[in-house]
This record gives sequence, C-alpha cells and structure tokens, in this order.
Amino acid sequence: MIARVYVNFKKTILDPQGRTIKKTLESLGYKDVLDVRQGKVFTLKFKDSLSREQVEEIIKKIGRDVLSNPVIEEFDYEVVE
Amino acid sequence: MIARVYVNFKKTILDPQGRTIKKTLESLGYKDVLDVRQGKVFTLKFKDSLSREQVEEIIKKIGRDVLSNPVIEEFDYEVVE
Amino acid sequence: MIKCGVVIFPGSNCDHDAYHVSKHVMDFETVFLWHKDEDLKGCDFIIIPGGFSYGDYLRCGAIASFSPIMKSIKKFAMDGGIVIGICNGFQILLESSLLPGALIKNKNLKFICKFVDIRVEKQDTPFTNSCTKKVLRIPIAHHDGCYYLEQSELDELEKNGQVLFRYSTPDGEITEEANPNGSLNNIAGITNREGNVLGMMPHPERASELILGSFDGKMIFNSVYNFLKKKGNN
Amino acid sequence: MKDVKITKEIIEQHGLTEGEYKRIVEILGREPNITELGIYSVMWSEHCSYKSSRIYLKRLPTDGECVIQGPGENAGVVDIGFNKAIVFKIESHNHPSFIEPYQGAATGVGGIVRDIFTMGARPIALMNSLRFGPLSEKENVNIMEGVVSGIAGYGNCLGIPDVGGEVYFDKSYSGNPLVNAFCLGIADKNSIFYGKASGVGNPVIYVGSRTGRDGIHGATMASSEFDEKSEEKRPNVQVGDPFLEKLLLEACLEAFKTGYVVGIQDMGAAGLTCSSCEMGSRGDTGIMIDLEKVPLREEGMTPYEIMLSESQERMLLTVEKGKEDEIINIFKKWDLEACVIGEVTDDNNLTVMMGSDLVAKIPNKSLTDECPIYKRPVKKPDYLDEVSDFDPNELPVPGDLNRVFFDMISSPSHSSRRWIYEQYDHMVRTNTVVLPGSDAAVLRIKGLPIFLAMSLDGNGKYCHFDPKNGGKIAVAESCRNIVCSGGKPLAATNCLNFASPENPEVMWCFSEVIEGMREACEMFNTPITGGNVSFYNETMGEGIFPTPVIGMVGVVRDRVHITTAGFKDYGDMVVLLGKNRGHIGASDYLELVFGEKRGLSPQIDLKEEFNLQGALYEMIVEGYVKSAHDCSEGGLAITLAESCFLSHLRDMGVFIELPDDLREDFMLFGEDQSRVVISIDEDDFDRVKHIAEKWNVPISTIGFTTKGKFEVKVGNHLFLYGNSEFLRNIWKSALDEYFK
Ligand SMILES: Nc1ncnc2c1ncn2[C@@H]1O[C@H](COP(=O)(O)OP(=O)(O)O)[C@@H](O)[C@H]1O
Ligand SMILES: [Mg+2]
Repeated sequence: MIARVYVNFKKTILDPQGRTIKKTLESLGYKDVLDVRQGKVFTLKFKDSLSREQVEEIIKKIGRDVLSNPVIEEFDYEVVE
Repeated sequence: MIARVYVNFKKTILDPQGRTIKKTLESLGYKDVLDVRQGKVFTLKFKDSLSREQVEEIIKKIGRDVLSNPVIEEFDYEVVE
Repeated sequence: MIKCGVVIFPGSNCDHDAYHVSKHVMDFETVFLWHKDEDLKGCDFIIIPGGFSYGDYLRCGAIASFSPIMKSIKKFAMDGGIVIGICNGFQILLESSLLPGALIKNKNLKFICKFVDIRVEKQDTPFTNSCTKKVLRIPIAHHDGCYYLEQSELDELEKNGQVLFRYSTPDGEITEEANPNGSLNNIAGITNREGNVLGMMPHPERASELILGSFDGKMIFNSVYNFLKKKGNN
Repeated sequence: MKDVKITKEIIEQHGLTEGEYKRIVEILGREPNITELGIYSVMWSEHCSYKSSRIYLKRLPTDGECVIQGPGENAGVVDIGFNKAIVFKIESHNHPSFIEPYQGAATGVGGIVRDIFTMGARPIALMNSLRFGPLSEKENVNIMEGVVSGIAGYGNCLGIPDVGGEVYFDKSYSGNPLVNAFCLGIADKNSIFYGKASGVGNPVIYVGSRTGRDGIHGATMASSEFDEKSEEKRPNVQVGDPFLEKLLLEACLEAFKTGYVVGIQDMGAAGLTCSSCEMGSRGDTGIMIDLEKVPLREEGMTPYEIMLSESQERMLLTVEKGKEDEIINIFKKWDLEACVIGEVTDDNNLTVMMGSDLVAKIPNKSLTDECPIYKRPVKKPDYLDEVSDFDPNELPVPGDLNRVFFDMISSPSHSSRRWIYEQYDHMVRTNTVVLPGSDAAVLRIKGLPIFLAMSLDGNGKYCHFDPKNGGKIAVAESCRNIVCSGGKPLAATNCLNFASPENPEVMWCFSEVIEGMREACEMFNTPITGGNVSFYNETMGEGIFPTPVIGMVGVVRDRVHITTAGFKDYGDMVVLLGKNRGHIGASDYLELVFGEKRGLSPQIDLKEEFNLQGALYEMIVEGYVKSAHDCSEGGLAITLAESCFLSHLRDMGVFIELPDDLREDFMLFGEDQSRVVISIDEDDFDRVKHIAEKWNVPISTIGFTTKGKFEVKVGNHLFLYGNSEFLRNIWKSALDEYFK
C-alpha cells in the first residue's frame, strides 16, 4: 500500500520559503497566484499484508512523532493505492 | 481556487532524506514501512475569477519552469478546491 | 587591465570575498554587478559568488537564475566570455542550464565547512593553466554539493573532459573517503563543453592568501589572468 | 478586546504581582486597559526589566579607556584604534531552544546579529556557548542536533562566520539547554548608531517582516519556569527568515551611509513595544505610532497582539523629517517593506493609536528606567558547607589510567568539537586566521595591521561548587585563552544563566558569581560592556548550575604574535608554566571515574594568573613560543593530548616526564588553574626561563614533541601511551557517534 503524508507549517506560522516563491512568481508575471505555502510530502510504501486500518494507524503515529514537528507543523495524509 | 503541486525526485535518483527517515523509522520499530521518499508540496492559491483550465495551464508552466528542476525532479498536481 | 565583475544577488554572501581577491590580491579592475541590471559594464570575466541567493529557498540557485543579469551572462558565456560560478554560483549556473547536472543535499544531510583536497584533471584550460600543483587544498562550505547527472550524460561529460576538479586524497587518489558530499565520480567542478564556463563547489577565494592557510585557490585566478592576457584582452 | 475587564486572573496570567499592578494604576492615575496591561507585563518581565539583577549588575566594572559605549544600548562599543570600533554582545535563547531547538537557536542568532548591525556595525563573527544534558539520553541528542543545525542554518545564510564557542554536558541542563549566541561587528568609530528617538516630528519607520501572531508573550515566557503547561505555550514559536535578515542587514548598512538615520532599534523580545518605548526613553522624547499602518501578516489582529508580537526580522527607525522617502527607497531596492508608522513626540509618552482611536498612552520611563527593582532575599545554599569536607586521598587510584585517558578523549566532554563547527561556515568573509579548535579564534581586519582574538568561557560546575571562585575562573580562563593566542584581552560581554531568582539560594550564587567576575575583570582590566541575564532556567523545580558565560575580545598587535594550541615541529621542547597542585575536586576526572560531583572547585589566585598571563604574553611577543595551550577541564593529560591532536602533523606525539611529587592521577587529571603548556625551540629555554622568573611564574621542562607516539610518564612509570594518529582519530570523531 502507498500513502502520502503532507506536512505543512501551521497557518499562523511564517513560511519564508512560500513567501519568497510567491514574490518570484509575481516578478515573473504570474500575478494570478495570490499565495504560496511550501510543505513536505512523504511517500511511504507499506507491506502489502497490512490492512488499510493498520496503515492509517501507523501513519497517525509517525506523522506526529517523526515526520512533522507538532510545535510548528501540522500533517495530513491520504492512502493512494 | 487552490491547487497543490507535488515535486519529487525522479525514481532513478537516490533520495538521501527519504533514506534517512526510512532508517529512523526502522530503528523506532516501524518495520512495515518498506520505502520512504521525501518531496515538496506547494499549495497555491489562485484568483477566484480563473477557470479550472486557466489554473491548470498556469500550473503546468510554473511546475516545470519554476517549481521543479527537470534534471532531477518530476512534478504532479491536483486542483483541490 | 583585466576587468572582473562580481554579481550580487539578494543573499549572496561571498561577494565581498570574491571582490577582495579580484581587486586586492589579483589587482584586477573589479566592479559589482547588481542582479536587477543587465549591463555587464564591459567586464572580461564574471564571478558568480557563493552564498544563499534568495535564501536557497525553493532550490539552491533556482530563483537567481531568473534574474535579469543572468540573461546577459548567458549571452556573454555563449560568446565565449569567462565565467566562474563558485558554490551557490555553481548552483545558479546549473539552474540556468549553462552547465549540465544538478546539486543535491550532501550525503550526510548537513552543512560542511572544511578544507578539502581536489585533484586538477586538466591543465590546458582557462582556469587551470597556471596550477603548479596537481592537488589543490581549498575549503568547501555548503549544504547542497552532491553533484548529480544521469548516467549517459555523465559518461558524455567525462568523455568530453568537462570534469575539471575531483575530490581526492592529498596524494591525488580518488577515494570514497575523500568525497565529502557524495558527488558522482567525486566531481567538485566542471566546465561547459566549450570550456569557458566553470562551476565549482570549493571556494578558491578563501584560499588565495597565505595567511588563510592556503593560496592554492589563487592559481585558478592566475590561470584566468594568463588566459585573458594571451587572448590579448589587456 | 478593548473592553476586556481587568480581573485578578488576568493580572496573574500576565505575570504581574498585586503590588506591581497597584503601581501601574498609580503611574497612570487610572486602571490600564488590556493593551496597556500587556505592555507593562512584557516590559516589567524579568527578561526585559532585569528587575532582580539590576542591583548586582551595577557592581561590574563597565568603564575603561577603550569603552565607547557600555551596557544600556543594544550592544557595547569598544575602540580598537585606527578609527575603528568593535561592537559585540552575547544573548541567551534558552527557553525557545528547548521548545523548538532548530528555530529557537536560529532566531537566537538572528536576534543578536540585529543587535550588532543596529549599532551601525558590519557583523563579522559569531560564537556560541551551549549546554546540554548528557548525550546518553536521546532527547538531549535531538536537542543538540536541532540547536546546532539551527545556528548553522541561520548564521551560514547570513554569511557571518561562526568561529568558536564552547559546549558542556551535565544532567542539570537536561530539560534546560542553554544556547547563548555572541556576535561581533566592526564599525567606523565616528558612525555608531544608537537606539534613541530624537528630533520631535521626525518620522518613525517600520522595516522588515510583517507582524504576525508569533511569540506573543515570548518575553514573559522567558521569565517563568517550565511546567506541564508549557506545552500550551508552544503555538507561539517564532520561525526565523535568515534571508530576510540578510536583506535587512545590507539595507540598514546602506541606509546608515545616507546620514539621515537618527535612531534605530531592532524588535526583539517584546517587539514593537520594547523598541518604541526604549527609543523614546533613551532620547528623552516620546513616540507615537499608529497600528493601522503596521504591515500585518494575519487578519484581525488586535492592538494587544500587534504590540506584543515577537515576529522576527523587524526594525524601527527614526529618520530626519523629509528624508523618509530616500530611506524607504533603499529598503525597496532590497525588496523590503518599509513604511512610516508614527513620529517622535515631545511628551515622554508611548502613544499607541489604531487609526483615530487611542489604544494606549503610557509614560516611557515607567516602562524602562523606572520599572520595579527588587532586592530579592539571598541565602547561602546548605550544600556549600559540605563541599570542602571532601578528602580526595581516600579515593583509590584506578588500575589503568591509560584506560581513563582513553575514555576521556572519547567522551563528549573532551572529544573534538569538529562535529559542531564543521556545520558552521567559519571561513566566510575570509578573515578567519585561526580556525575553530584552538584556544581562541583569531580574525584579521582587512586593511588594519592588528587582529582580533575572541573566546567564550564559563564552567557551571565550578560555579556550583564555589560561585565566587567560578566567576573569577570564567573571566580568567577567557583572558588566558586570548593570551594563549597571542592577544591582549580588551573587554568582555557576559551572559548569566541561572535558575529562579525567587529562590534565595540561586540569588546568593548570582551575587557571588558577579562578585568573582568583578574582581577578575578589575585584575585583568577588562571592562564588561554589556550582556544578558537569563533567569528561570529550571524544570519542575530542578535548576541548572549557575552558569555565567564570558565572551572575551582581545587584540593581537602583530601577525607574528598569532599563536595556536597545536605543536609545530617534532623535537620541540615542551614546557609547563604554572604550578601543579593536583586539585581534583569538582573535576571531570572525579565525575568520569568515580561518578561523583563533589569537592571545592580549583581555586584561582588572580595575582598568580595575572603573572602567568603577563609572562606568557611577553614570551610570545619576544617570539619564543611555537605553541601555547592552557590547562582546563581534564587537566594536563588533556592539554598535552590536544596540542598533539591539533598539530598540522597527523602523527605529532610527545614524550613527557612529570615529577612524582603528587599522586599520579591527580598529576595527570587535576584541574589546577593558571597553567599553560608551551612548546619552544630548546635553544630558547634560558631566555624563556628568564622571563618566567621575572614574572615569578614557576616553569619546568616536561618533555619533547616526538613523531608517532603519545607517551606520558609520572616519575618512572609510563601511565599514558598510544599511537598518536590512532588516538587523534578517536578524539576527532567521538562526537559523531552520538548522531548516527
Ligand atoms: N559550540 C561550539 N561552536 C563552535 N566551536 C566550538 C564550540 N564548542 C567548542 N568549539 C571550539 O572547540 C575548541 C575547543 O573548545 P574548548 O574545549 O571549550 O576550548 P577551551 O577549553 O580552550 O576554552 C575551541 O576552538 C572552540 O572554539
Ligand atoms: Mg583553552
């Protein structure tokens, strides 16, 4: 099974990279992009023998403990296949 | 409209960050995770007046020209809302 | 007199160092070039210095490659002008497609600052004609210095003799331990096919004065000087 | 928000006492509104007001011929001649680094760098002083990894070399890591800028990052202990943007050149509040700002939030009226946001508007100079009565001292700090003449004949077991490190890291440490030009060791005086300056072998130390000294080993014969102060001896440098031995093992 975990800065936290990319797009003429936030995506491959529930359970744990920093980031996931 | 652009290393490239996380997970006892790849996700907010087609067109351009480096990366996107 | 231009991007931080060596050590006429300008002010030789242009946000060197000055530098390079990109400058040259390949994170995922040894692979180039030593001792300072290129293109690069510097032992051996960042084939610096554009991760400007522990880096600037002088540029 | 009623609970949540609240009402002649209460709470917090430490800090010598600006400004300023001045300071970022190690340490660097360039100086060097719990615990490893990469991430991006520092490990720092960042800049003596608002009617300009809800109450947080509830405080962590700071730095230095900048201050702890009231207070003026003009990152922010936000990378300037556009254009050139948000007034108030609404009006000085000041109760801790009961002679001599030595050089406390400093760009700006690893870093100043030497030092364990003596040693050792590098100590900054000031025992130690520092600074004629106090370093009632950190800066007069710790040539004579006393109390040896932290710390006699430094300096200036390295933690054994390992020759060794007038383990690992190991050409010995005798400094030849082997005898017995290159490799990579 394959899952993706998305990790982003919490909304209230400054995202300097996103801000800089937004400005770059603006200067390149892409004026229709109003906001950019940059985050990380982890693509995880699990043993096939696991059930969907098992995979989700693991993701919930490692999403918080390993892949994200709960102090400033939040995570989200989806099971892809 | 909001869209997400995913940028990942090409399959042929060794992903040192993904590999390190994989090792960490292993040492923490998560043996069911077989592979980890780390990529970037950009969340872009577009002017509401744009059509879905217009948004996709912009994304295709900036995905290739700005957000990814075709020598090592590939990109993918989805319009979220 | 040789005129050298040092480019400043927002976030460049080795600009003053490159300027210092060019002006005070090499005695070149030296000017700063601002990223928003297109005018190269009649320079014979351009240095794209190290640093963190645009904070290294997005990808190292990526945002800088879109700047107005890079348009002019591309043209200058096409016409055979001498360009050196050091560290972040190397990354910018790659992102601008003036050189092939990419630089990804060091294999240990950490920033590394230390002296390394690099072997000079070719002597008859604008950048190495005055290297009196086979192995140069020059510092590196980067987080993303692992050189990557797809195998077929890498073979091509090697075949064309575009690899100018490789990480080596002090005796010039190419070993895994001598490779600080995981670069393919221990690559530390390459040129374009025509040989007039050099990108390198080590910082020759940090090793051009005896008081800093090495002046091997100065040999690279000396080489450029000789090359340009022969070309009749002064 | 305007109508929030001020209740007892609210006052308490703001960390204000009943008495303090009463005083606010008195000053204002009315009840404060919530915004005003917030402003008072941050300005009167321990972090901003120094209310518990002020009376003690006054005792430190702050004056000297070379001092242009002492404590009270954003940083101290010292004259180095040639029309140049250096500007330097150290600051703590302990609490934020515990909550979020990477960002906490990174923003710590950002803050201290702003303090330096605010004064008109170009920052040219960073150093950092770190304390962590033992690396045997994974949590401490993670904190250290985050802190080091945070310092690297921020400093490297700015292009300011991080040239040195120190790191210690002890249980008392578990859950209380210390991160102290030092920055030094250089300026023209005649163009120093101050955080003063003058010229009534002059515009006040806001520059840099937009204001968000980050770090609201950071200052009050840094002034309270950690408890379970600190989890809740977490959302307020600030994220640094070193790129933006780099632009600010370049733009500010460019703006100063116009001559139109009247005053400037960065927004650090307590953000807009602190910068606006301090500038007004220092300038004997007032400042009026309109919050509607402040660039915001988030919608719906209240005046309270805007005033208290600690968003990073922001500055406040006052400029000559009519010249605002010229200044703003410079910031625009660097892609920075800048706008006028208010003006200088003549009423000595901090006036805060939101459009046409008045949201706060407070007399400036009541927030700054006239804040409450406490003389907290003090009490000598009971444990100090017992420390001198310790009789080291009752300890057995370990069977295998070579094993002890081996364990020492491979322990986090004594192995090479390479794992740390290789992550820092320590060569950018091409001034670093002595790279990290030696006793002090040495920097050239392009265009000047002199060099700067700098070092950070402070041993918390020594202070714990004898606070006054520990305070003296911190100053003495930092001076000694400068002298070992060929410099003369000039002036210092200090960071005082302590547990809760409300604990009388902590306060007693604080007072003693300062007393020790005072005596030492007077002896070495090194005024303190600024610094920082960090209290409340405790978790669940467990406090850290009293930990002063001294940042010493010295001048090396001539290139040929520059001296490093590594041996230079095989066959040189190895000479010990100073007296062996075999002091083992509070030593690392005692802790490593016997698992005990006990005994009085090694005593220092300041006159003896003064003579040692005088003699060594003269020997260096006369050109006799090929290497110099002082004895500190780990004693002679570690000093000798480091001088081998730091040599440019990988197989540098020594053959040493020490006298057997002391027990062998005490001789090898005793931490007696005022000792330095130098190497010289044998032919120079008589002349060196002559200088030592002149200064009344004990001197003895203890051996020779050799090729390949590390050998140390005490009496007739060879206690330490090994292949130098092998030992060196162990020492060099021991720290790496914890981070794999
Ligand atoms: N946190 C650190 N960052 C950078 N350099 C460090 C750090 N800690 C130690 N160093 C460097 O390692 C060397 C040895 O440090 P230390 O043992 O504290 O020296 P000393 O005992 O002479 O004060 C010094 O050159 C010092 O600058
Ligand atoms: Mg020392």
